[in-house]
Amino acid sequence: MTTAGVAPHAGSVLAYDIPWVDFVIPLVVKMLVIALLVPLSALVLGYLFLKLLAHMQSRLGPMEAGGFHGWAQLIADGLKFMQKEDVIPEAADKPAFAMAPAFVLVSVVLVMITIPFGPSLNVIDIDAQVFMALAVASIGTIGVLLAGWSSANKYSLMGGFRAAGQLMAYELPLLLSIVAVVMMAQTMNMQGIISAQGGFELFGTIPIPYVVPQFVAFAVFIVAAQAELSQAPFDMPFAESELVSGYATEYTGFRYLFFFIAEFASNFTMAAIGAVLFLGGWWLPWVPDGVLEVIGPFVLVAKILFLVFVFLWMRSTYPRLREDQLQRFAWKWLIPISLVNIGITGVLKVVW
Amino acid sequence: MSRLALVPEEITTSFRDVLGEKVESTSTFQGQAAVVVTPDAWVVAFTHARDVLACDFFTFVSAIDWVTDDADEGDAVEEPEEGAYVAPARDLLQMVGRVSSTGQGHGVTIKSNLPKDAPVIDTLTSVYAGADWHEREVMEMFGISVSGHPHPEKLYLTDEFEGHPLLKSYKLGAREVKPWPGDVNVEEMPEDAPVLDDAGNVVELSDPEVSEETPPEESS
Amino acid sequence: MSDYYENYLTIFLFVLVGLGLFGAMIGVARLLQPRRQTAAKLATYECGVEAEGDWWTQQHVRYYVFALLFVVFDIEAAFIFPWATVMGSIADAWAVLVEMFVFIGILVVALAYVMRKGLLRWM
Amino acid sequence: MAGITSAEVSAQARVAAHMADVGVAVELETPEMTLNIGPQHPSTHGVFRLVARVEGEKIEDVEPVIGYMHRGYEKLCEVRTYPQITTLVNRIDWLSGYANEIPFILAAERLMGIEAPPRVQYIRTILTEMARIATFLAFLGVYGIEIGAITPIFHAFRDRERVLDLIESVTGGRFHPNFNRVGGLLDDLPAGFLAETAVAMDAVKRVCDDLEDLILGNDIFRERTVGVGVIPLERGLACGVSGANIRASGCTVDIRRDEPYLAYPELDFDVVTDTRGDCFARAWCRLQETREAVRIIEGACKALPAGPFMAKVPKVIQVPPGEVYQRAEGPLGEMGFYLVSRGGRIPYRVKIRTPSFSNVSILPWLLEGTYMADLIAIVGSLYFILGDVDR
Repeated sequence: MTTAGVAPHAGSVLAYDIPWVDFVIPLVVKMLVIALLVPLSALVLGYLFLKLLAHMQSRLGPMEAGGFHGWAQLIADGLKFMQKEDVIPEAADKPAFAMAPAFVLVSVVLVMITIPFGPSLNVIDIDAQVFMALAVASIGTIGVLLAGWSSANKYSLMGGFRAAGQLMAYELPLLLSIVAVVMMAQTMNMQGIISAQGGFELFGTIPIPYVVPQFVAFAVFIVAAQAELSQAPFDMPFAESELVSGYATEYTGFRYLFFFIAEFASNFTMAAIGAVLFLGGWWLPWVPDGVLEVIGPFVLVAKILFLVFVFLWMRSTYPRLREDQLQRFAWKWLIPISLVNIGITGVLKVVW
Repeated sequence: MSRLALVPEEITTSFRDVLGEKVESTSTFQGQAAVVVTPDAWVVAFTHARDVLACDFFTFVSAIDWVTDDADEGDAVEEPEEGAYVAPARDLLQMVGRVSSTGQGHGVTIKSNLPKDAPVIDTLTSVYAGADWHEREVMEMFGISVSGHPHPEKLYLTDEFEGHPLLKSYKLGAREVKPWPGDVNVEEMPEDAPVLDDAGNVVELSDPEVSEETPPEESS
Repeated sequence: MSDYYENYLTIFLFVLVGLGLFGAMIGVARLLQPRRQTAAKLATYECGVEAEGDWWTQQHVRYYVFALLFVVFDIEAAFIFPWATVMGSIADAWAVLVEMFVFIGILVVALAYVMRKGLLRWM
Repeated sequence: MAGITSAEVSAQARVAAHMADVGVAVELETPEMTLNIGPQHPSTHGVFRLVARVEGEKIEDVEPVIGYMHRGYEKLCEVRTYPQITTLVNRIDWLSGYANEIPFILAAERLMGIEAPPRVQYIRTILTEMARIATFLAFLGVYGIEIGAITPIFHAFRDRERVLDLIESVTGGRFHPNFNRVGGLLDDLPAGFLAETAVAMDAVKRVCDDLEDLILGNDIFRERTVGVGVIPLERGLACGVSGANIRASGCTVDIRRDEPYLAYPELDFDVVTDTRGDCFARAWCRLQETREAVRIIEGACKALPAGPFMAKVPKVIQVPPGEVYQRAEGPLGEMGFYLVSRGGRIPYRVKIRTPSFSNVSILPWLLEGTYMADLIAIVGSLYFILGDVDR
């Protein structure tokens, strides 16, 4: 590895030009980290989900696997799923059925790389970063629709359509609530938004993240994110009591598990986007940059876990909306509210 | 009984007044009004119960398969007491329906005797919508055809099922193979204790009621 | 290599990471799982009875209506984002703001019209 | 087209075009689809199947298919002695096994002319109401799940367990007590039962408040259930719908008050009614009836008389000839036995009138023209037990 950065003896112009130290090695490391982070975040959040819900429901949740409070429960579940037979129904569109979970997973991976974990810890750093995060998050919708359609099952199809309708309807309030943040920060780059929040000071003295001035946008974001994640009260696509298991009805084994990995990992990424845009990401007030360089990732994860807690709290509390009520809520309330919020933000921005 | 409940005698009288000859018999056994009407007055009787006697609540419709044997005929002759219960003395299928009044609290049992060969009764679905499923059950369980029923399909049993299980002539297969061992437990009275063979099976049953239900063997 | 292409190359490579992750996990699972497929197992699930009729039916037209609405508003969002990024740095701030208000206003009127027409009624 | 002029045709076309203009969203033709819901479905309470013909999301008609659990109890009753039959009737509605025994035992006692001692009447009342609480708490939890709220069921089941423990402490069985005998009970109450009951009833009262907050007070729950699946009183009665289902539609019938049995005439309770007749009203009535049941149990525990737990009955139960219809207010509605005896130890015919059978039979009518999204809310709110439907 020590000689990797130089390699002049290769004699080739191409080999000489490849920026090993600057680009390739960090990239490989990042790829490995992200490849681990996706299943790891799903494991941690899945475990939190089990335990939090259990305690909110006056029970203990997993207690046996691994000894201490059932910490290994999800690992055991994963191993179990690995040994399950992968059944593709006769009537299914087999290639589409087989590849649908991959779309969902790729979508999660791509959202994951847009998140900055520290002042200099980011995989990519592009101008339209927020925009990209939202764009690649939509790839998951395609996977879900594909899964619902290719299963050749009525429940799956209905689940897939419900999911598509819902994800479309709540994509808009999500986008519009983020527009308000972008207007304040004047940039779509996530690092830029974080540093803008560091520089945003109330009365010129108290630095505050955007959650305070943009609390309307934040509320819309939380609700819309909950819907994007298909969690109660917006869990129509899965609606166990109606559609059995929604678009994942025909899935078995590890392919089925991918939907869950993706579900929890996107919980993580969605909370991360929220944490970056509204809670200041890795940034903490009055803490020097050098320290943040070290503790940044932990600060971000703490903020993410807080938002995840909010998501799970909502999930365990509310019953499910009906499909029409869901659409009505998005189109008649969330979208107008976020449009008005953009207007007010614009006026204030200009007046200030 | 609460509020404005009609006494059983009022109910039976009301039926006699309206249906006249069509009422075969009435009874107020156990404080429950029961009228037996001819099959052609079946629907009329229920309409009367609903419209005049305010019996708005449909309880059930079912049937009873009456099979007489020597013991029963003897009983029937012995006690013709006033107000006593008298079981039908001949083989017949009897439709039983019960409706009651939620407002006043009384109820009435309406019956109709049908012959065992080709039993037919009119549907009640036009009077009480809830009769639908009950009549389907009667059709498959007793083989009584309900004329005018909107969906005369089987309710519980599969389409391939043959026979009408609730008829007394339909023997319970499990009892054919082996008499119900539970019968032994209650036979503790010395005078009619059963004789058991070495395997613990009942060799001879002294009670005619029981032997009717669990015939030791029958060539089929 | 410029920074710009580096970033997009990275994105492309991470698509491969996602697919690789998927492939690797499915691959490992394939080594471990049994494969004994029977006709009953491969049948379509419909609550334990044989599936009736064709699963592939037309879905209700309202999905199309909502999809159209979505496209309209999504394009709106695509316009708003760049505007939001630069609005503060343009000299004539009020004009910029009013222009966007007109744009959003047209869409809001359209939304109100659609709502009035009953298109947002699901049933 | 022979008799129609071209002017009429164009007029029709104009009308059609206008209709299309004003009502785009209302109905464009979508082909019908037949959807099986059940027998293996998470929310059918057992093996139950609904064959729904749906157009878009609108239900054209729905046919309930029952009989998956038909166990032929009426036939089996004809070959069993009276004490053996309680074992069967326990299993009709498995959530409230004890409450099922009551009408059968009462029918047998009535024909035999036996009156159970007062203490027995009180104990039977207490246990029946406990079965009612257990059933209703299960309903409130499960209905929450069906509407999509995953938390209430655990709270409901936690305290339901206390009630089941009490039933078990008396009878030895949680679901199938088989505790009644003709003329009395198998045994007296165990020591300390009354004190434990008081504690459990407080817990039930608390969980009722919790459930009211969590489910009935929730806006989304109201949105999903208010005005959905309305059963008009007249139709409901004609179909034989009973219990909380019909009381929610404005009927004030309650057999415990109208045709008193057990110790009910001496106890203080209110008949819960509502006039709205929708899914919400049915759930609300069940919640209130849970509270009333607690009241009955507390009153009965206070007034519990001393005395024997068995009347003087012959060693071999022989029922004299007769026919009687004995009904009781079960948790699910009117549970009745039409008992025909020709003398002897075995009934001649037992017609079991179960509440769920009639309650389910209104489904085709009730679901016609509703939307798929409401189907589960409506089916769940009727609250039937498949054992009770199929017998």
